[in-house]
Amino acid sequence: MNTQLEKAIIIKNEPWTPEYYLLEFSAPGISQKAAPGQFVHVKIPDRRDILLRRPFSIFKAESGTLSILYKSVGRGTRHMAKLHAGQAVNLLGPLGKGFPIPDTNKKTLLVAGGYGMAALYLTAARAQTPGLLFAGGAGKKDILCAQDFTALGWDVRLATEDGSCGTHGLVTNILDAWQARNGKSSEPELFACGPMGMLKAVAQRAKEWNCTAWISLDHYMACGMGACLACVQKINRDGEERLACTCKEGPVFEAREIIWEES
Amino acid sequence: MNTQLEKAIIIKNEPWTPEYYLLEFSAPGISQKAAPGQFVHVKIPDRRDILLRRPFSIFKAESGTLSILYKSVGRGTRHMAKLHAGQAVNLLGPLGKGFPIPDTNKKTLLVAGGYGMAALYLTAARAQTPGLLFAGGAGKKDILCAQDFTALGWDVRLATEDGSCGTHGLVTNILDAWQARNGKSSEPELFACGPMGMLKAVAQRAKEWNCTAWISLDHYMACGMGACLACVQKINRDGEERLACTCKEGPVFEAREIIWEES
Amino acid sequence: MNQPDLRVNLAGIAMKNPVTVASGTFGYGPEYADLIDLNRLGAIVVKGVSLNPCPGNPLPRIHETPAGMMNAIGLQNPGAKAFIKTYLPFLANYDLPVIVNIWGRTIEDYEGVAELFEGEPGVAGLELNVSCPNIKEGGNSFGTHPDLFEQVISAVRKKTTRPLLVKLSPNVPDITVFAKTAEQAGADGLSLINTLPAMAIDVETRRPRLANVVGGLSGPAIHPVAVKLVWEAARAVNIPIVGMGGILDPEDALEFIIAGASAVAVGTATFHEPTTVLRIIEGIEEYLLRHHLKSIAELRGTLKTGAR
Amino acid sequence: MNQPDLRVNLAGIAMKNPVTVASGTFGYGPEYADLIDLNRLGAIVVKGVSLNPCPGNPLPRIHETPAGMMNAIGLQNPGAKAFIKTYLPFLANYDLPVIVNIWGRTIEDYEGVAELFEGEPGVAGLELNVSCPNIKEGGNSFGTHPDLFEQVISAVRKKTTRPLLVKLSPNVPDITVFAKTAEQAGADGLSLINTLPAMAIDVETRRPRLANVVGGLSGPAIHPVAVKLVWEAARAVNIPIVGMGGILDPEDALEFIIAGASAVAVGTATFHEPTTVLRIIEGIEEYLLRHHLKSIAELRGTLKTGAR
Ligand SMILES: Cc1cc2nc3c(=O)[nH]c(=O)nc-3n(C[C@H](O)[C@H](O)[C@H](O)COP(=O)(O)OP(=O)(O)OC[C@H]3O[C@@H](n4cnc5c(N)ncnc54)[C@H](O)[C@@H]3O)c2cc1C
Ligand SMILES: Cc1cc2nc3c(=O)[nH]c(=O)nc-3n(C[C@H](O)[C@H](O)[C@H](O)COP(=O)(O)OP(=O)(O)OC[C@H]3O[C@@H](n4cnc5c(N)ncnc54)[C@H](O)[C@@H]3O)c2cc1C
Ligand SMILES: Cc1cc2nc3c(=O)[nH]c(=O)nc-3n(C[C@H](O)[C@H](O)[C@H](O)COP(=O)(O)O)c2cc1C
Ligand SMILES: Cc1cc2nc3c(=O)[nH]c(=O)nc-3n(C[C@H](O)[C@H](O)[C@H](O)COP(=O)(O)O)c2cc1C
Ligand code: FES
Ligand code: FES
Repeated sequence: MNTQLEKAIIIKNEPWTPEYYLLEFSAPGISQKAAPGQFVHVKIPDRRDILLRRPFSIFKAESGTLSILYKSVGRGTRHMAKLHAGQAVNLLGPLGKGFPIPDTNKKTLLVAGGYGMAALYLTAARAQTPGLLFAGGAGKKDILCAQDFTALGWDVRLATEDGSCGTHGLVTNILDAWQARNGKSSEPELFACGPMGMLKAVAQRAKEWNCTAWISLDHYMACGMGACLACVQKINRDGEERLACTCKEGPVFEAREIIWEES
Repeated sequence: MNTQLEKAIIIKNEPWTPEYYLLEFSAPGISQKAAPGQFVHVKIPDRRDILLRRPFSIFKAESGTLSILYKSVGRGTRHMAKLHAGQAVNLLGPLGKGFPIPDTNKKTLLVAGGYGMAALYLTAARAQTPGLLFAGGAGKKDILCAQDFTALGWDVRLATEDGSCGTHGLVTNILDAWQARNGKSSEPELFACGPMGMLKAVAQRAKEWNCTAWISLDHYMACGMGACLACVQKINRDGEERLACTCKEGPVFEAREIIWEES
Repeated sequence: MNQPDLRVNLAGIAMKNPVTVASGTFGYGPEYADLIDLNRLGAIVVKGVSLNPCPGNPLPRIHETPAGMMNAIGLQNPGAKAFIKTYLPFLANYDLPVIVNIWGRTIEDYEGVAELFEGEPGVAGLELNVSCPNIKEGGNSFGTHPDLFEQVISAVRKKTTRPLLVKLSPNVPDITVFAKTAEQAGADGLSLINTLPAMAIDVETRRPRLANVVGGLSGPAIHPVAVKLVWEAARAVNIPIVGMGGILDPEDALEFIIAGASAVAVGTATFHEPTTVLRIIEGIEEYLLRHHLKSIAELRGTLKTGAR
Repeated sequence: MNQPDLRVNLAGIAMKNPVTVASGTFGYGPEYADLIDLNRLGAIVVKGVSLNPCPGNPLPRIHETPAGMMNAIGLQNPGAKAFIKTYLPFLANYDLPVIVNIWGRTIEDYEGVAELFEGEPGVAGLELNVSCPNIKEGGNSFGTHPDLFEQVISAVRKKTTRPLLVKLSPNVPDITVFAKTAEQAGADGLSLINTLPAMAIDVETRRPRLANVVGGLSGPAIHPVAVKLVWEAARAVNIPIVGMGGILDPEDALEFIIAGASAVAVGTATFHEPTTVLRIIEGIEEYLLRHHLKSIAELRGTLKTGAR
């Protein structure tokens, strides 16, 4: 395993969209090892009352620099938004089993919601051939980094629930539309990260279309190392039903393996 | 009562001596009301795990600016040392009953150790006629602001235990020396703030010399408002023995009133 | 939209909102009166009062802990008579129900202090602090021994016609036993929780941080413990509950109400920020508005524990 | 100066230093082995193991609180046989005493799992987690009912020759009763404390933060509670104690030792900073050096409670 603890130095911490921040670190160790879909576990500096680390998908990782896109939603991320360049932040990573390398015999379809676009960026950046990104959200503000995918030569299709950007509707609508038109000509391979409802919908599509879908799950985590069992997901792998640690065996699972809870 | 809560803005927070920091606030409300020997109760910003405020003597207070001299000794003051100009800090103050106006018929003698020099500065600054300051400490680094008193025209006498500054020895030695030489010609009035041992020694002198000594006590505090009873001192006032809140009826008491604990 | 109805009838005590202060953290009234308009509080619970004056413990009496503090004030107070003379007239100037926290070291002590307040119209209710050791019974705490607990409540009940709140100790394996016993013994309401027994050591001197060695832990650190106990107690009895322990934000207070408390008390947070109690009142009102709830009663005890 | 002697003989378990990890916070060994040299630990206490596999509770299983966290993992584990097969061989590669934390829902469960480990040379000792409800006795917790408590310890004692540590629940009015009962029933040592029962509510959804509704509070928030209980237990018994609860800094560990613990365990802090356990070992050593103490034994139980 190549997980390490690293004292990363903040290069930049600035608003990226109205809701998300870009946090860029100098973290030569972790950035070098980072694979698509993996995450880092961030210790909130100077706040010993905030005990648990916070998990964030690795957005970019190159030449010693690591970045994440995070939304300020609670006490940990609110404190993160106050950090400034030069400060040291303790990172644990890279963690987890991320996305596999896209199968070049298939059509690579990324499906993203919320921070999912960040989580999927490295998959696109390191894919041999560009594919398509379907990204959605409530509105324009939820579309995080379409331009980064476009710059890689990817075909970016957007959908927002309020119609403020791209097609009016859910991201699965535009995915379905694509499938209806192209599904026969090329077998898709799906890579998804986003809200639970979207993930379930993507898993549903994979089943209907009889294709592979890689799903990145988001459960609450304490250790990030497979030790505390906070983050388990019921899966069926090789015919055996069991609980897998999302932090270690995930966050990415094949859709077929995942045994969804009723809710 | 004129205690208030004030959102003070940091003007300056910088090392003052090798151990002490100067923290200067824009705090028009409290600074205007501050009297010599009073203190402010500082809420540690951004650290909700540090629940209790920290009490600090008011060093200077003029034209809307309030300052304190503090030593970084524990988790609260360590965090304070990281604050920077522009940050807001919630202050509660001015608190307590400070030093009285020196009696112009007597010789005003200030006796200080540690942050006591800061606590006594306003007494000197607002006295009608300059008197003497006896200040001591373990070494030169404990002499906080002799020059501020000199600038006011005060006669400053120093003593350090390692002899690195002023007379070699305890501050009470130079006080005794003064008394031996001048005690007959003028009745002294003592004003003391410093470590417990020094305060007791000063109280002892006041008794022997049959003069008045004003002693500023330093007990642990929670509320600062006389509500929690954390900070009580046994005193005898008007023939009645009782517990007085140091934060409200003190921190300054007449030496004669104080009933010292054995220890 | 209409303002939500924040009023609460707490066991016969008419509160204009469900927010009061925890005994021992707000003095007897005058201490914070210049910083906080006392008329805005739902009620005031004063520092514990005993029949005779009590000097309390030696210093140090407090110690800070992560997200909490310990205290061993030792229930210092001027005694019931001095309290009546000095503070009740002051409190009478306000539109503010006064709940007097009382305690003793024997059952007779408790009876005596309860009786004294019978003649005082300025007293809206009594809160019985049972976290004291009974010096006659070998120092067993009234609050953790079911028999002593029952006896002291029954005894006080006979001496007072005032609404009687019993303040429960958190330090028991099953809070429902004590909650039900209190109800049966005649309590009109419950307050919980009192502080958790705790201790800290200065490792450099190897001395306890508190002169009393042991003290009571309070503050946000204990909030999740308090919520659990309030929830359990609320389901066990039919009398109203005042929830307290670690309230710092309005959400903390709302947790108690959703868990079943009729009112809440702000304690240690007042030391951190004296205006906390006002911010809690405002925060509760804002929450009710935002959730379209017409009254605080609509929120009380509405925890959903069913399948997700 | 000479290095101080950090070795501890914990009820027959030879530890190279007094620092271990708290059950459930360090997995079974491999999880942290790439980050931390396991050979440096005084011992490892593995996650609770039961006779049969246990799936644990639904998610969410954790919730963060001020200076603490709550968990309701629900004792998920692969069962004793799978543990023996998968993890004991891995742990055998290290110079590291292995203490297996065991639990059950009936006395027979406990007996069964204890017996299983009798044949395993890789097991240095057992730690009995008694904070589980006895499903046969109507769900009364083994850890808070003196009779059940005594029965389960006596039963396990008959089945094992290994050093037997009993892990006490903090949720009792008088810890010395349980400490003494454990000693009399044959425990070789005590571990304390387990988590404090707690609960938190999401006020926006009015749902419990944990699927299990109630969970256990751990972390620095509870440290002062733990120190008090360790101090009381240490004075009540003659068997060694492993102190735990909220250790984050070396000072926190030293408090336990000064209060009378022979060893300490780091729990929740490992999630915050995986290297905490190493920093605690170094900090203790540095402290002994600075205070000119030749061994950890010279520090144990040296709290000064006399007049100041
Ligand atoms: C594998 C993984 C990758 C993630 N990647 C990103 C990312 O790239 N960008 C981003 O903005 N967010 C990401 N998240 C979600 C992010 O971890 C949470 O938003 C964050 O932890 C919230 O912390 P907080 O202190 O602000 O919120 P609080 O609500 O105060 O947090 C309290 C506790 O709940 C946990 N928690 C709260 N929300 C979530 C959540 N959605 N998922 C998991 N734990 C949560 C926190 O970690 C903490 O332990 C990811 C989560 C996981 C599990
Ligand atoms: C009336 C008064 C005036 C003071 N004026 C000054 C001043 O001008 N400059 C200065 O440097 N210091 C002053 N002090 C001492 C100062 O309050 C403490 O040094 C400071 O509170 C330590 O906080 P900490 O978090 O760094 O230490 P910690 O040890 O982490 O504090 C833990 C707790 O102990 C309390 N505490 C620790 N040391 C003291 C102490 N010596 N006195 C009172 N409480 C203490 C803290 O307030 C806090 O509640 C004054 C104290 C009092 C009572
Ligand atoms: C300094 C202090 C003094 C207290 N004095 C009393 C008291 O006299 N009587 C009482 O019943 N509770 C007393 N308590 C307990 C509080 O009323 C309350 O139950 C406890 O602090 C938990 O609430 P909190 O976490 O909001 O402070 C005191 C608490 C503190 C911190
Ligand atoms: C996630 C988690 C899982 C735990 N699992 C167990 C367990 O299986 N058996 C047990 O006896 N204690 C278990 N505990 C309790 C710890 O061993 C320890 O007693 C408690 O957390 C207090 O220590 P701490 O504050 O350092 O974490 C668990 C604690 C946590 C946080
Ligand atoms: S977060 Fe601890 S096992 Fe996954
Ligand atoms: S600090 Fe609360 S009474 Fe003085």
